[in-house]
Amino acid sequence: MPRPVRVLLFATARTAVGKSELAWNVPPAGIPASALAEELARAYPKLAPTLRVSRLVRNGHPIERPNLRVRPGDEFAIHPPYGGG
Amino acid sequence: MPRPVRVLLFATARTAVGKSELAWNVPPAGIPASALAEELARAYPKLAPTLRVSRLVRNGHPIERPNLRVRPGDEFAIHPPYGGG
Amino acid sequence: MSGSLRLTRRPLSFSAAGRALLGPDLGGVVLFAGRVRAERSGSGRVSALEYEVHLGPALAVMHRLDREARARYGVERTVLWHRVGRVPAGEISVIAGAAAGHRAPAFAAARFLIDELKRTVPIWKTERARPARRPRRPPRPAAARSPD
Amino acid sequence: MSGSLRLTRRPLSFSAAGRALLGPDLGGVVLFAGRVRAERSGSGRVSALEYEVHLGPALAVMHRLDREARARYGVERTVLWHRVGRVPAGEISVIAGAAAGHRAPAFAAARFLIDELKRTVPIWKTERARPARRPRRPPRPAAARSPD
Repeated sequence: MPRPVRVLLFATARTAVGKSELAWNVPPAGIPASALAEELARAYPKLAPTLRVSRLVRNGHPIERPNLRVRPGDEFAIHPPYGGG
Repeated sequence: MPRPVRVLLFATARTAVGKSELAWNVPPAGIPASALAEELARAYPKLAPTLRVSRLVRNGHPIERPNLRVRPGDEFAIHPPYGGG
Repeated sequence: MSGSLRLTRRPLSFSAAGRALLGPDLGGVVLFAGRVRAERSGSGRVSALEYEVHLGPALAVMHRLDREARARYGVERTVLWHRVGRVPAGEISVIAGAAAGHRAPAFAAARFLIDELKRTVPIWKTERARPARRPRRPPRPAAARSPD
Repeated sequence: MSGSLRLTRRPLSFSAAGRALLGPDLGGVVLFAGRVRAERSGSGRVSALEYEVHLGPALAVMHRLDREARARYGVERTVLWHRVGRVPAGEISVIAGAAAGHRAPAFAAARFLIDELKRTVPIWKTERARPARRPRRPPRPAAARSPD
């Protein structure tokens, strides 16, 4: 049985979804990061505007290529523009 | 009876003279600041090199014109280059 | 290791940062602190900011910034501390500091650290206006303190 | 009056300077501190510096610098504190700080204050090597604390 992707949601992404974390099922071979983002935007339409300005992060590393595959058990984070300080 | 000028000596000027303050007699009409500095350099030869790089200050104000008169009762300070911080 | 990195729920203080920057040859110390401002916002005065952080990536970027600041500016000690969770108005949310033999590199490194922290470290803030209208749980920012 | 000026024999601290720079809209605070370095000198390690000051002119210049920093950079609060007399190695001899809504003016004002203090304020230092060889009286720098 496939493990889900752990999706972490921060700031406006968290507000749009209404929670800070989701478990998201993906095929055993994984799916491209851009496809996962599209699935999330369809499931949570309010997330779409935030996704357009966010960085995507897999297992702690920023995703540079949109076709990078996200696999079961990965951590997938949505980083809206940073606001520390 | 004329009051002396109070001469304040700091840092290398203090070391050259061996004390931090002098009472120096001047005529009742005062003398130019440059002349007072020369008198002090004659009396304390070790003071001469410091005087060449120092600012002269009368009653708390930097002396801009060397012929400014220093009068009995004035405070006359020798300010070697500053070294705060 | 001469860089002190912290992501913590506890209050930050100038004096602790000053102590972290002590060293026999370190004559110049610069500390920048960001404090939560009691600004006017839609719903009244801001009474607090709530900071979230993505802990692992945040510490990784902070480590990189720290190494870069020391390599670029030749500063010997640095601090880069950020508070997470709720920070009341008037309290310190971030401290970036550096110590060197002289002041120029300390100023440059502290400025670099705070500018780059704001730009590249995954931390976010949300305004909290005065009385919290509903008693909501804070968004569980993972907090940690790295080894100094 | 939002500038705090001090010439004092008492120890200086980051935390006191931080408190002097508090204000509801002051989100950016920069503190520069100069610490006495335990440098190698002719007669061994420096164990202390002895600071002399010409009190009246020093306070007058510090007041001018403070006004100028606030006018130039728009900072709301400043501190300019210098210790006088003997300051042991490792302790703070000077603090220059500024607070503003944002960080850029606070950095600029703190840098201006320390640069100009070193250049224009009548304060001098003398090195004291480890054991004072003869028990000499310090040169009586008049010390004062201006009204904050």
